[in-house]
Amino acid sequence: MSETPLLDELEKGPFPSFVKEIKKTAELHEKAEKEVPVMAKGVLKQVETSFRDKITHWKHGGIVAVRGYGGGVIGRYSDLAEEIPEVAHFHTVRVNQPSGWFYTSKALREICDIWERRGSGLTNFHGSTGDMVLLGTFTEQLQPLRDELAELDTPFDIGGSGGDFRTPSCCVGPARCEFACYDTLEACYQITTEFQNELHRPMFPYKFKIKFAGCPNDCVASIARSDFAVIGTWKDDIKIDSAAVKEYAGQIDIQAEVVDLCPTGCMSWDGSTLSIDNANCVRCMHCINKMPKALAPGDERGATILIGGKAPMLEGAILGWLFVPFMEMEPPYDEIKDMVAELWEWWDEYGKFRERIGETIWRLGMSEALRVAGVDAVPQHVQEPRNNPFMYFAKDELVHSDIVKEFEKRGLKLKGEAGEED
Amino acid sequence: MSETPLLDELEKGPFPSFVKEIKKTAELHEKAEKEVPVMAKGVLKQVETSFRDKITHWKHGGIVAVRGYGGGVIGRYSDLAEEIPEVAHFHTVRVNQPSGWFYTSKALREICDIWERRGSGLTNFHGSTGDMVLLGTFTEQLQPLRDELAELDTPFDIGGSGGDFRTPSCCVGPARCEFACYDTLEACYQITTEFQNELHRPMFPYKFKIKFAGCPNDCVASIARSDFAVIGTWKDDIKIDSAAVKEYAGQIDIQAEVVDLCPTGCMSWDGSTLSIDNANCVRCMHCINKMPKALAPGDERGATILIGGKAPMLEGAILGWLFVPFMEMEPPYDEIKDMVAELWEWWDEYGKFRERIGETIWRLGMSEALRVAGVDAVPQHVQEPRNNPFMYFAKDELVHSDIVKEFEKRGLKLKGEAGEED
Amino acid sequence: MVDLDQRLNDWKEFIAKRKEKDYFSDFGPPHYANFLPPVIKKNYGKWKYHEILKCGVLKHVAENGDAIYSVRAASPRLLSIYTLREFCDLADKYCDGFLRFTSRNNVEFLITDESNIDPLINDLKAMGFPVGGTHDATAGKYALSNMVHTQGWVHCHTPAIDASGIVKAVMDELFEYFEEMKLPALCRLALACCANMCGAVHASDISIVGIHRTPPLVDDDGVRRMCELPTTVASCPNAAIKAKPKEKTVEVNVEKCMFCGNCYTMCPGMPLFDPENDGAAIMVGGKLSNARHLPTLSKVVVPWIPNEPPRWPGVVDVVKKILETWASEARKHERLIEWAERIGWEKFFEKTGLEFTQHLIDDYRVTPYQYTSYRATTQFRW
Amino acid sequence: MVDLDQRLNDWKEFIAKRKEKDYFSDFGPPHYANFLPPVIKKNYGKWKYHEILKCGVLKHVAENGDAIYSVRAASPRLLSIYTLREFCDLADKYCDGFLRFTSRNNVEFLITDESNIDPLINDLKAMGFPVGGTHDATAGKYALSNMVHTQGWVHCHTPAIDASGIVKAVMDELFEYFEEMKLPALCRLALACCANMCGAVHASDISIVGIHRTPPLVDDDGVRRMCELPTTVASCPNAAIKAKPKEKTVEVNVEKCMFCGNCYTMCPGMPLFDPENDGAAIMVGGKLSNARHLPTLSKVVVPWIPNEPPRWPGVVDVVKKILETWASEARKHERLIEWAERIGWEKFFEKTGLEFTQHLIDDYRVTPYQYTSYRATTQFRW
Ligand code: SRM
Ligand code: SRM
Ligand code: SRM
Ligand code: SRM
Ligand code: SF4
Ligand code: SF4
Ligand code: SF4
Ligand code: SF4
Ligand code: SF4
Ligand code: SF4
Ligand code: SF4
Ligand code: SF4
Repeated sequence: MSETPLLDELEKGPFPSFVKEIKKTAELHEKAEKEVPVMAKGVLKQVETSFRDKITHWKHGGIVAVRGYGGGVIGRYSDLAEEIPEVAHFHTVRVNQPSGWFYTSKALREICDIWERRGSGLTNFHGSTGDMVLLGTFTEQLQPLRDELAELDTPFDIGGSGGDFRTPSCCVGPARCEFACYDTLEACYQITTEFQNELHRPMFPYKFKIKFAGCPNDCVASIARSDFAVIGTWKDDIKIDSAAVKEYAGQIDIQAEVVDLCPTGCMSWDGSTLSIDNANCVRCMHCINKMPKALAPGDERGATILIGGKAPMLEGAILGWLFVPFMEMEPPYDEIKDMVAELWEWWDEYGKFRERIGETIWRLGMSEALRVAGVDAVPQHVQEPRNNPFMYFAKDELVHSDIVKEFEKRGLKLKGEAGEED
Repeated sequence: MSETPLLDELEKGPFPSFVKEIKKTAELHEKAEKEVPVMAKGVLKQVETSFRDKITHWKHGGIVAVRGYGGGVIGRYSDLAEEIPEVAHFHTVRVNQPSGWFYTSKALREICDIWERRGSGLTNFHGSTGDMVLLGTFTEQLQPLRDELAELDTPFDIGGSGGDFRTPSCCVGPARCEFACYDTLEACYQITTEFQNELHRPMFPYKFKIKFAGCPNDCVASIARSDFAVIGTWKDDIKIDSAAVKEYAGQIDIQAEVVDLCPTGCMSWDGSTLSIDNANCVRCMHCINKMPKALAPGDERGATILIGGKAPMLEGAILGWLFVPFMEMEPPYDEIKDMVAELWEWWDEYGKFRERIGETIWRLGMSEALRVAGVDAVPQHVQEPRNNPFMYFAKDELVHSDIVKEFEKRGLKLKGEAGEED
Repeated sequence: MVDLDQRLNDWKEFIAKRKEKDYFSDFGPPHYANFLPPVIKKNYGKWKYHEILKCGVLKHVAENGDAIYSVRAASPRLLSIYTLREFCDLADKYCDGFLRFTSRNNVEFLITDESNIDPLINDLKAMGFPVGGTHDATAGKYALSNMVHTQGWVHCHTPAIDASGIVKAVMDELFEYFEEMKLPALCRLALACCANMCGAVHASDISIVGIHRTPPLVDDDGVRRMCELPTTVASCPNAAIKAKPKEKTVEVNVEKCMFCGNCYTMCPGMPLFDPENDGAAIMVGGKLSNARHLPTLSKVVVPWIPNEPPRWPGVVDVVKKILETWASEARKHERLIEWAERIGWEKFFEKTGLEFTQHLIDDYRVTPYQYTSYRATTQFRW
Repeated sequence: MVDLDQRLNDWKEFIAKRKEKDYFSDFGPPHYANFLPPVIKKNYGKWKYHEILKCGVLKHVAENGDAIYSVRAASPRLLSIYTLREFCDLADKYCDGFLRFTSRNNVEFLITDESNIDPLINDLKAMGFPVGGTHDATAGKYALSNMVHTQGWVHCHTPAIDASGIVKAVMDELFEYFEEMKLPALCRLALACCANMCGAVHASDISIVGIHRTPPLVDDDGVRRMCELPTTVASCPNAAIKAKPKEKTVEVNVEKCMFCGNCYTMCPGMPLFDPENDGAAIMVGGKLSNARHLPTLSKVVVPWIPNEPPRWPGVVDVVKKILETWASEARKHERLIEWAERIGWEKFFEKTGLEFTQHLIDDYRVTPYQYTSYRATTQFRW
C-alpha cells in the first residue's frame, strides 16, 4: 500500500497537482548533487500525517536570518522532527522577484540549480506578496544560499518579512498592457531599491506593503492587499476612436453592455456616435475594458494613491482609502518616495505594536495623516462627508475670545497650539 | 427705545413669530386670573439677554417632580434670577398628547385655562418627542397643575423624561391616511397605557422611545428618532386598479416617474398595463405615493420593527436596524408588549448607564438581542452578511471532540454552556 | 374596521376604575376617539385616496365617497395659550371644533364643508398664520414644511445656538417655498441647538446644529458642589477627563476634547460656552422615508458659522444656497441625497460653492460610520 | 517612452558599485529589463489593444502592428524545480527563453511566432499543465483563473484547514470553467488557511477561509518557556486573555473568544487546533477592480464546513453551487456582488439554497463595518 493514501487522491483530476510536484521532487532530488537530505520526502510524510490528523504539524519558527538581514526568512520546524528528520527544519526564503514576474530560462535555471543543492527543491511561484518563495531548508543552508543567489550574473536578493517594508509588486503594466497609465515596473523597481534598508531590516510597528497597478482594473489587488496602493489613472478625456466604436457596434450591444452599465450614466450612444461627459466619468475602466480597440485612457496620466488596505486581522479588513487623488509618476519618483518616508516616520512614532498604518489612521484620523503627508483635504477623499458633528478645531481656527484667553491664562494649551509642526 | 431691540427684529417677516407669541402672552397674561407672575415678560428679558450675550442663561434643573411620578417635568432655573425673578423657576411640564395629536377646541381650551392660571401661558405644540409641552412654571405649581389636568373631563396625564419609557407618538394613520397598514393610533394608545409605570418612573439605563408609523413613508420619523420603530407594511401583492393607472397615464410619465425610479426595477409598463413583480418589490412606497388612486398596499398587513434608532450622542447616530420583518398588529398587541418587556429586562441587566438599547446591541451583538426577543435570524436582518470570519460558536454547535472534552476536564465552560437560558 | 365607540367605552371604564384608587394617576393620554370628527370616525381606516386642492389644503376621500379637507397652517411651535384659543375659535367656526397638529408642528383644521376652506384660510392669514407646506407627490411639486426644532435660548441649558430665532429667520427667507409647491421633491429642514440633536437633525435633508468649539472650562467649585466624579469622568467619549480625587475636581485634556458637551450635561461644573466660538454646523442629505433611496443620516457640509443674532444671515444664506442649488438642479422626485449621490459629492461642493475642509472628513473613531465614509475606490470625479 | 537599455545600464552600474562594499547586500531585485523579450522592449508602453485568440491565449498588438502572444497555463503554485526546468525547456523551444508568472500564479509563455502557440499548448497539456483562465471582456466570456491561495499544512503553523489540497479539489471540480470561457463575468476564487487571510480572501468573488471554533487551550508550560505575558495579553482583540503573573501564565475567558488565533501567533503556548471543530467558512461578493461597482469586501455566507481531507467534498459542493447559481442567473458582465445586490441577499440565499444563520449577522464590535451591515430600512424582499 502507498505510504500516502490520502495525498494520492490529490494526484487525480485534471488540474495540476501539488502532490505530483512534491513526489516528483522527492524522486528526482535523490539523484542530484545536494547538501540537504531529500526534504520533499519528509514533506510527503508530514503532510500525509496532517491529512490524517486534520491538523498542522509545523511549529513556530523563531528568528532565523542571514547576515546583515533581519527579514526575508520564515523559520519553520516540524513537531514530528524525530519521525521525519528530513524536515526537522523547513525554513522558507523569500526572494525578491523581478518587476512583473518576468524571467528568462537562464535566470530561472540558475536559481533551480542553487535550490537543488541548498534546499528542498520545492518553490512557490510566487508567494502572495509577490516574492519567489523557496520552500524549506535547514538553518545552515541559509547563508550560503543567499550568497550564491547574490553571486549570480543577475543577482537575486532577499525579500521582506516581519515588521518591515514588504517586497513590493506590480502588474504587467506597460510591458504588455495597453491600459497602463504609468510605468508600474520601473516604479516598483526604483521604490524597492530606494528602500532596501527598510525592506531588509524590520523596524516598523508592523508590515507595510506597496503594490503598483497600472490602471483601476487593479490586476495586482493593490487596493485590498497593500497599505499603499499606487493605481494608474488619468485626468483628461477618454480617447475615442469613432471608427473602431462603429466596428464594435457590429459585435456587441453598445447601449446595453457599455453605456447602460456605466456607473455614472455619463455616456451616450445614438447608434453611430459614442460620447462621454468626461466631467462625470469616474474612470472606472468599464467602457475601455469592453472596447479596448476603440477607447483608451487620456493623455494626462499618473496615479491615484490609496492608503491602509489590509486583511481583517485584527480590527477588520480595510480596502485602501483614497489618499492622493492624482500624483505624477515619473522617475525618479521623488514625490512618492518622500511621502512614504514621511508616513513611515509618523507611523513609527504613533503606531502601536502590530498596528497597520490603516489602523493607525483609523485611530488618529485621516486628517492627521493628510497633514503629515502634506495633502490637502478635498471632497474626493470622502465617499460622503462625516455624519456626526464631533469635529476638532485647532487653536488657530478659533476666535481669540475671552474664553480662549482664559485658557491661556490657566496655561492650558488648546489643540494645535504647541509642539505640533504647522 | 424697545427693551428687546434684538428680539423685535424677529417680529418681522411672513412666518409666524415666536417673539410675537411671547409678547402677546406677556400682554394678555397680565389681565388673567393667575397664580404665577407674568413669566412671559421674564422670558422676553431673558432671551433678549441671550441674544445680546450669545449664550444661554438657563441653568441645570435638578430633580423636580410631582407626587407619584419620577419623570415628566424638566427642571429649569435662570442664572439671572435676581434681575429677572419672573423666571427664577421655569420648569417644563410634558403632557402626554392624544394619539395623532387630535384635539377638540373644548379640550384645548380647558388646558389653556389651567395653564393660564398655573404657568407661563407659553407652550410647544408639540415637543419633538410628541408631548404637549407646557413651557415654564414654578415648582409649587407643579402638583396643582397635574391635579387639575387629571380632573378634566378628558383627563390629561404627564409624559416621560429621564431614563424611562418616553411618551410614544404615531402618525395620523387610519384616521386620515389611505396608506396606513395598521391602526397606529390604537397601537400607540394601548402600548402607552400598558406601560404607564415605566413611563412615569424612570428606572431604565437611559431613555427608550417607541414611535408608530403606518407605512414605510414614516411620517413620524420613527426610524431615526425612536429606539423601537413600528412601521406598517404588507406581505402580499400591491393592489392595482388598472383603470386608475390609465387615468394617471394622461397626467404623468409613468415610465420615467414611476417605473424607472423603482429601486429594484421590479415594475414594468407597456403603455397600457402596469405590472409589478411583487417578489422583488421592497415595499418602498414610491409607486403608491405617486399614484395613490391606482395603487395600494396589499391586504396582508402588519408592521416591520426596527430597533436602536437614536441621535448621535455619544457613539454616533443610529438609524433603526431591522429587527422583526413582520409582526401582526391587532389589539391587544400582546406580541409587541411581550417583546418590549423582554428587551427591557435584558437591557436593564446588561445596558450601561446612559447607554441606549441600540448601543447595547452594538456592543453585545444583534444575535444576542434576537435571541432575547425570540426572533429567528433571517437574511432580511442584514444589508449584507458580515465581512469578517470572527464568529462565535456556542458549545452546542461544536463536535464533542477530544479538545472539547479537555475543556470539560479543566472545568472551563464554553460559550452557551452554562448560566444562559437555552 | 375598528369599533371606535366600543373603544371609547372601554377607555371610560378604564378611567372610572383608575379614579377609584386613592391617587388618580397613571391613566395615560385621553383616548383619541374623544377627539375625532364624525367623518373620521365613520371612515376610520377606510380612506381611499387623497388630492391636493392647493398648497396647504388636502382632500382625503373615503371608499364611500365621503371627504375630509385639512387646512394646514404654519406654526412657530412656541404658541401662546391666547393663540391656541384663537385656533379654537376658528375650529369652532369652521370645523365643528376639530383640529390637530402634525408631526412637524403645523396645525391642521379638519373641515367637512368645502365652502369653509377659503374663509378659514383668510382668517388664518389675517391672524398671521399662513397656510401651506403640503406636497403633491403625483405632480412632483413640494412645498417646504415647518422646520423641526428645539428649545435654544428659550428654555435649554446646553445650547450652542438659539433655536426659534434661527428657524424664524430661515423660514422668513424661504417663505415662498412654504406657500407654493415649487420644489422638485420632499425637502425637510431641521435645527437642533446642540449635538444632542433633539429632533431630526441627524436625518434631514438640510439641517442646522449648534456646536461648541472650546473645551469645558472647569469650574472646580461647581464640580465640588454639584458633580459626582466617576460619572463625570465616564461621560466623556474621548476619555479626555481625568479625576483629581484629592482636589475633588477633574481636569480636561483639552487636546482630546471635541466639544460634544456631554460632560456638561452630567456636571454643571463644566460649562463650555463661548459666545464667539459657539456656532452652527450645517448638515445635509439625511432622509427618513423608505421611498426609493434608503433612509440615511445627515452629513456635515459646513463645519462652523458664527452666532449672529438676531437673524443669523450667515446660516440663512448657506441654507438658502443649498436649497436653491438643489431645487434648480435636481430631477423631479429626487431628494437632496439622491441628487448629491447622482452628481457626486465632488460636484455638490462645486455647485453649491461650499468649501470642503478637513473637518468634513470623519475622525471621530468612536462612531463606526467613520470608516465607511472614507472613499475606498479610485472612482471619483475631478 | 522609456529607454530600457539606459536603465539596464544604470542597474549594472548600481550593482557594480554595490559589489565594491565588503558585504554585497541590499542590491534589490534584478532589473526587469534583463528579462524582457525584444518585442516587449521595443513596444514598451506602446501597446494598442489585445484580443483573445482562444481560452488561454492572449494577443497584444502594438501601435506599430507588432504582436506578442501569451499562452497561459495553470499552475499549482507549489512547483518543483524539476517542473520549472521543464518550463524553461519549453520557453527555450518556443519563446526564445522568455516567460513570466501572473499575479494569480499562472505561468505565461511569451511568443512572437504565432505558429508556436499550438505546439506549446500540446506540450504543456502533455506535461499536465492545461492552458486557459483568460477572458474576453468584449464578448463577456470569462474563464475561471487560478485560485489565489496560501500554505496550509504544507508550510504554516497556524492553519485551520489545508490550502493546496482544497484548491486542487475545487479546481478539479470546476475545471471546465478554467478551460472554457463560459462565465458571464470575472469571478475570482481565493483560499486562506486561517483568518490572517494571506492573499485575497477578504476581497474575492468566492472564497474559502480556515477558521477555528474552540478557544486556545493554554499550555502553561509553553507559555512560561516561549511567551511574553504583556504581548500575549495585548494580542487579544476581545480582551479575553488575563495574565496570571504569579503563575507566569495566562488564562482565557473562553466565552469571549471568537477564535481568531492571534494569541497563538504571538505565543506558541496557546494552540487552538481541534481536528473536529476546525474547518472552513465560505465568503462571497468581494471585488477588487474599480470597474462599474466599487471594490468591496467579501461576506460570510456559510459559517462552517468541517475538514474533510483529502478532497473536502462539502467545501467543493458549496463553492460549485454558488458559482453555478451565479453563472446561470447573472447578466452578462455582472460579477457576483453585482448580481447579489441586484437580486437582494434574501434571494441569494433562496437561490443558492444556503441556510442563513445568526452567525452571518456581524457581532464583532471591534470592526466598524459591523454597523453598516445591519439593515436600516424597511426595504427588503420576502
Ligand atoms: C507566504 C505567504 C502566503 C503564501 O502562501 O503565499 C504568507 C504567509 C504567512 N503570513 Fe501572510 N503571507 C503572505 C502574504 C500575505 C498577504 C497577501 C499579500 O501580501 O498580498 C496578506 C494579506 C494582505 C495584508 O498584508 O493585509 C497577508 C496577511 C497576513 C497577516 C494578517 C495581516 C493583517 O494586518 O491583517 C498575518 C498575521 C501576522 O502578521 O502575524 C500574516 C502572517 C503570515 C505568517 C508569517 C504566519 C504568522 O502567523 O506569522 C505566514 C507564514 C507562512 C509560512 O509558513 O510560510 N499574513 N499575508 C505570503 C507571503 C509570500 C511572499 O512574500 O510573497
Ligand atoms: C423638549 C425637547 C426638545 C424640543 O424642543 O422639543 C427636548 C429637550 C431636551 N432634550 Fe432631547 N428633547 C426632545 C426630544 C428629543 C429627540 C426627538 C424625539 O424624541 O423624537 C431626540 C432625538 C432622538 C433620540 O432620542 O435619540 C432627543 C435627543 C436628546 C439627547 C441625545 C440622546 C442620544 O442618545 O443621542 C439628549 C441628551 C441626554 O439625554 O442627556 C437630550 C436631552 C434633552 C434635555 C433634557 C437636555 C439635557 O441635556 O438634559 C433637553 C431639555 C430642554 C428643555 O429645557 O426643555 N435629548 N431629544 C424634546 C422633548 C419634548 C417632548 O417630550 O415632546
Ligand atoms: C400630516 C403628516 C403626518 C402626521 O401624522 O402629522 C403627513 C401626512 C402625509 N404624508 Fe408624510 N406627513 C407628515 C410627516 C412626514 C415625515 C416626517 C418628518 O418630516 O419629520 C416624513 C419623512 C420625511 C423624510 O423622509 O425625511 C414624511 C414623508 C412622506 C412621504 C415620503 C416622500 C419621499 O419622497 O421621501 C410621503 C409620500 C409622498 O407624498 O411622496 C408622504 C405622504 C404623506 C401624505 C400624502 C399621506 C396621505 O396620503 O395622507 C400626507 C399628506 C402630505 C402633505 O404634507 O402634503 N409623507 N411625511 C406629517 C406632516 C408634517 C408637516 O406638517 O409637514
Ligand atoms: C496577467 C494579469 C496581470 C499580471 O500582471 O499578472 C492580468 C492581465 C489582464 N487583465 Fe487583469 N490581470 C491579472 C489579474 C487581475 C486581477 C487580480 C486578481 O485577480 O487577484 C484583477 C482584479 C480582480 C477583481 O476585481 O477581483 C483583474 C481585473 C481585471 C479587469 C476587471 C474586470 C471586472 O469586470 O471587474 C480587467 C478588465 C476586463 O478585462 O474586463 C482586466 C483585464 C486584463 C487584461 C485584459 C488587460 C490587458 O489589456 O492586457 C489582461 C488579460 C486578462 C485575461 O486574463 O484575459 N483585469 N485582473 C493578471 C492575470 C491573473 C491570472 O493569472 O488570471
Ligand atoms: S492593472 Fe490595468 S494596466 Fe495593469 S495589467 Fe491590469 S489592466 Fe493592465
Ligand atoms: S470609464 Fe467608467 S465611468 Fe467613465 S465613461 Fe467609461 S464606464 Fe463610464
Ligand atoms: S406614515 Fe404612512 S400611514 Fe402614516 S401618515 Fe405617513 S403616509 Fe400615512
Ligand atoms: S413599492 Fe417601491 S419597490 Fe415596490 S414596486 Fe413600488 S416602487 Fe418598486
Ligand atoms: S438640542 Fe441640545 S440645546 Fe437644544 S433642546 Fe436639545 S438638549 Fe437642549
Ligand atoms: S465636551 Fe465632550 S469631548 Fe470634551 S471633555 Fe466634555 S465630554 Fe469630553
Ligand atoms: S492564511 Fe494563515 S495559515 Fe495560511 S499561510 Fe497565512 S498565516 Fe498561515
Ligand atoms: S483566539 Fe483570538 S479571541 Fe481567542 S483568546 Fe486568542 S486572541 Fe483572543
